[in-house]
Amino acid sequence: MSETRTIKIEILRYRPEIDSSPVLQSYRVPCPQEWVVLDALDYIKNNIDSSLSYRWSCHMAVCGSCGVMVNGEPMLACKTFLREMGDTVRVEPLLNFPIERDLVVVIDDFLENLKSLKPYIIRKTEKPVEEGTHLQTHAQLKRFKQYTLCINCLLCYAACPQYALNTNFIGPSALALAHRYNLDSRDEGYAMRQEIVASPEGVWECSFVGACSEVCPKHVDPASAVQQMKITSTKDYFLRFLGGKR
Amino acid sequence: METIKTDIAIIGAGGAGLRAAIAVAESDPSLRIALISKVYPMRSHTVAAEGGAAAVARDNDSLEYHFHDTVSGGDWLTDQDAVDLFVNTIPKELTRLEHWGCPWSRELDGKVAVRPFGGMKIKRTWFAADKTGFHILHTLFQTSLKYPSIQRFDEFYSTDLLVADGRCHGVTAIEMRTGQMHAFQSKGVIICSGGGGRIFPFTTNGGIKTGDGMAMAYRVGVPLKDMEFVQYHPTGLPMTGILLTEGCRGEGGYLLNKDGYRYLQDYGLGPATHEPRLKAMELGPRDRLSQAFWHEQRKGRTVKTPYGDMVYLDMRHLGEKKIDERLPFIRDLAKSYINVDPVTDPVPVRPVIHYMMGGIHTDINAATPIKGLWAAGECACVSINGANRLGSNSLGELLVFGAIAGRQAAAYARSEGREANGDVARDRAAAANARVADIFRRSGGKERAADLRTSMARALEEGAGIYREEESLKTSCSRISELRERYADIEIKDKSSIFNTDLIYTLELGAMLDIAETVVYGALLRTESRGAHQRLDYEGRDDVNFLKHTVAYHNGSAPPRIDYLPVIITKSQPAERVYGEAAGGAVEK
Amino acid sequence: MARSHKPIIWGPFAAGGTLAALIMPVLIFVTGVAVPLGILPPESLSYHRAVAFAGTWLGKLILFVFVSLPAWHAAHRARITVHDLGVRLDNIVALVVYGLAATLTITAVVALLRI
Amino acid sequence: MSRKPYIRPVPKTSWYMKYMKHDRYKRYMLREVTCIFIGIYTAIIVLGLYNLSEGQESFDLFMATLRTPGALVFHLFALSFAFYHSATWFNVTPQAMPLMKGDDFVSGSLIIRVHYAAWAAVSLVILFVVGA
Repeated sequence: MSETRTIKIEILRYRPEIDSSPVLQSYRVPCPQEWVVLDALDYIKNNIDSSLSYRWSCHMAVCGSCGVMVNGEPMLACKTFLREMGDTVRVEPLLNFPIERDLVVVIDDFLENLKSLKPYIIRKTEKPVEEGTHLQTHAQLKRFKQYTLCINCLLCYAACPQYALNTNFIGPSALALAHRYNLDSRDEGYAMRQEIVASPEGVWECSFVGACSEVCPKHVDPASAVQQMKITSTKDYFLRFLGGKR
Repeated sequence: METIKTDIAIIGAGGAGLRAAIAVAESDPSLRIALISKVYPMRSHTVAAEGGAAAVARDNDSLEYHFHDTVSGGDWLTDQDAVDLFVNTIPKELTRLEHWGCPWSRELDGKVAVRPFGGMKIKRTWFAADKTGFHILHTLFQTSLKYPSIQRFDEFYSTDLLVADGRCHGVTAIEMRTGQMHAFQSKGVIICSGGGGRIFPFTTNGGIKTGDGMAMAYRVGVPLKDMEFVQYHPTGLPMTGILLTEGCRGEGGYLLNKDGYRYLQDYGLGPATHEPRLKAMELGPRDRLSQAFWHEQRKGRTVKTPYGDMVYLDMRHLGEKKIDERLPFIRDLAKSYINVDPVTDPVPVRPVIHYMMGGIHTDINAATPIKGLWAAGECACVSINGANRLGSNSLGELLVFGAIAGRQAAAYARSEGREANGDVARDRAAAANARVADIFRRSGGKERAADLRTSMARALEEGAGIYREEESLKTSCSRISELRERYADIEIKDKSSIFNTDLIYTLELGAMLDIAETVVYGALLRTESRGAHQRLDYEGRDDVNFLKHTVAYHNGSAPPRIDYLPVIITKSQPAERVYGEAAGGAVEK
Repeated sequence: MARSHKPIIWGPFAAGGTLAALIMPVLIFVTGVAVPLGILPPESLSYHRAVAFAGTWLGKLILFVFVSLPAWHAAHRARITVHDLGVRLDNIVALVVYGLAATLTITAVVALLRI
Repeated sequence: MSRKPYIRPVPKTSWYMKYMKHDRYKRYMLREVTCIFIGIYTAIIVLGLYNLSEGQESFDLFMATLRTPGALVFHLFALSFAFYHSATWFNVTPQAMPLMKGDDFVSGSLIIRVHYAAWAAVSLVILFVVGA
């Protein structure tokens, strides 16, 4: 086992029944080489302060529960190694979301936005199961595949200044998922999703900061999805203007 | 306490719960569905499944083969009527998922691709790269948003089933963000709450896998079946226990001991051929592979590391292109968590607790012995997995039996006189509320949940590991019983109502202790070796005395009452499990 | 929800952005640095040469595109920047910046037609 | 006790300083303010065209103004911002317009390189036309 140093973890805590606003609390934590931020949180919870609240589950960067700000940058607590940090590490709840308690934030907004975009296959006529699967070429799959990799961890929302400035913005991840279905060769729901995508709170709130794509732990590129949808929405707008329909 | 009236309450919104909810919604859009989960649906542990889901899809394969692979893989402790139903239904379920948008990996001609998995004669595992569970879960979750009758109750921790007169009238759940107890009065309840791998210290299971639903059913009198059968997955990463899918071996990866030798050939799985042969070597079943590790360890042929003994999973010969196309997540996980790139180096791995074959006893219709109560997915035991689950049958199971549970519950809810009895439900809910309030308010206790959890996990690992024997099992039994007593002396320090995870962890611990006890007692009393249950003191399978399911009944504060049920055998009589060249598996070019 | 009308502006914004990226550095260098400092001979931008170029229809068209698209690009980006700086009077801001872009466009047309 | 979610205040005018600390947000603001220089420069060109349409006298006066130190300083600033605009614009083209060829996406760096090459070509052509 490699050497263990002791580090200071500063956590922005908020206990709604006690605090009127969030306060920083520090903990001294032993920190083996292999530990991620989540391990330190678990250590605190199990050994120092059982009242610390945070979300977590898979510890392998796929369930999307443990998004937090680590030293000001949105990260998955389970994939952020303490060995890459200094002796003081600050952990705060994800930016741009209301804090429910401690590191737990309210994400209702995202779930509603996602639902409004109809993130599922829409077809004029359903294919009966007896007819088997659709064919999908490698190219057709590749077109949308990266956008299916979103784990809904919402780091992108925490990184998005436009969401910070206007929480009515549908936001990166939800829009990327809409784009994912639009690009799927099995889908025919583009026009229905446009109702939201092309609304003032859809892609047009985005100013292509690009932060969403930079912080995505799964290398999804929501910024790209949104730019592509701006282009199609623009084409669409003029086509509609000319009386054509899409 | 708030009362919510609904038609079907579903506990758990992972793969099985979502599939059940969609099945109810499709059967009858007028039925109100309460989908209750302690986490957001996309956090459910289905998300972590990697390798794939098995279903017969090709002309060279047959339902018979899938049936026999599953039954023999389960060491004949499977109920064969259920397996039959399962193998017949799963191709339709996977096709439906394809229609719902699941991004299955494809062959060049655009057909859904299949890969080999352990214990199968012909390759039949559908996969979406190495994130199949993730894609299935998100596809189901996103598809579920289409149905207005599905009302979600995210981050509601279910505590008790409201059962009276042999019938289930609903469930109580704590809304975590307010701490408010809610009583869901419903015509039917479906439990889809997943397994409880967290009773062990070293597991692929996420923190949420604490067996809550199993314990809930157990406490109201539903037996837990075959709980002693706990699967070790042969290839977990050191320290974290992160799963490296069987797909690594399906794509051609080797298992090597410290001498670089493919040791599986010494355990009846050979010969070691360069090209993967199905049902042989690395494509043997998980129980055999994990047991082989144990023997290698005994022989001192494993690699010593700070995190225990390891063997190597060698994928270098697959090449970067194939690894990036088929196993990108595995590469990412190995690089991130242990700084080993599978393209250039063999990856240290060891067996890790992965899956519980046992669970809530159900019949072939996913129904429990209590009317109006169904269970599906890992929390249930419909007995298609027997003593050892075949890789890539669990995702299939949650789809097939989740859908069946949903349809059965919908039919039940539609028939006459199924209204929940409001008085009874209220009464039971009040009792549940009092039970939880007691745990919450108790003061002056000396115990800490975290300590008890650690002791429990250690007891399980020491007593109910890959190989078991009477003495250590007895020690584990008494330690779990003792921990259950000490549980009553826990004081919850956090008195907040809002997102109180101290309270939730403590309730979860209560559930884990309950099911842990069924594991160790079931294991103690099963004096034979079968599948994942291997006794050093009782070698070999004993079909005369133990070709039967263990059923454990809750018995208050005393240890569980253990009984047995016959195994349903239709067409495959118990025989020797044959792997290696003699098994006649196809050879992959 | 109603569809946004932003595409009307976004089209010219995107086209203008691309055009500006391609030509602005060299144009600024030529007119603002190289000719004034004599790196390029003053005759390069003499009155007669300029009139000769702007006098052709092709010249007029090129000059029109070179100024109008970047103008709309700049206007739209300015609108967003003002929003990013915390000003919440988006309608008024839009009126001002698009008004300026329109003024530039019209002035350019009038000027070009007079040459 | 009922919920009391806490909403952190967002400093509307200076969010890119302390609220969002990462350098990328300052770089973004820098990118956005390139529009001021591009806008003003465009106005200068329009002014030049207007002067051109007024006749030689006013055009020469306009050209003389460009030689004043103030104008030179402005243009040097504008030039650097224009460069920044070009670089930031071309660097994100693969995101805005990803291209597929066969079964795969054309590599982003190739798309960027093509844009830089086009930029250089256009610049050379303009220099050549003006300087010839």
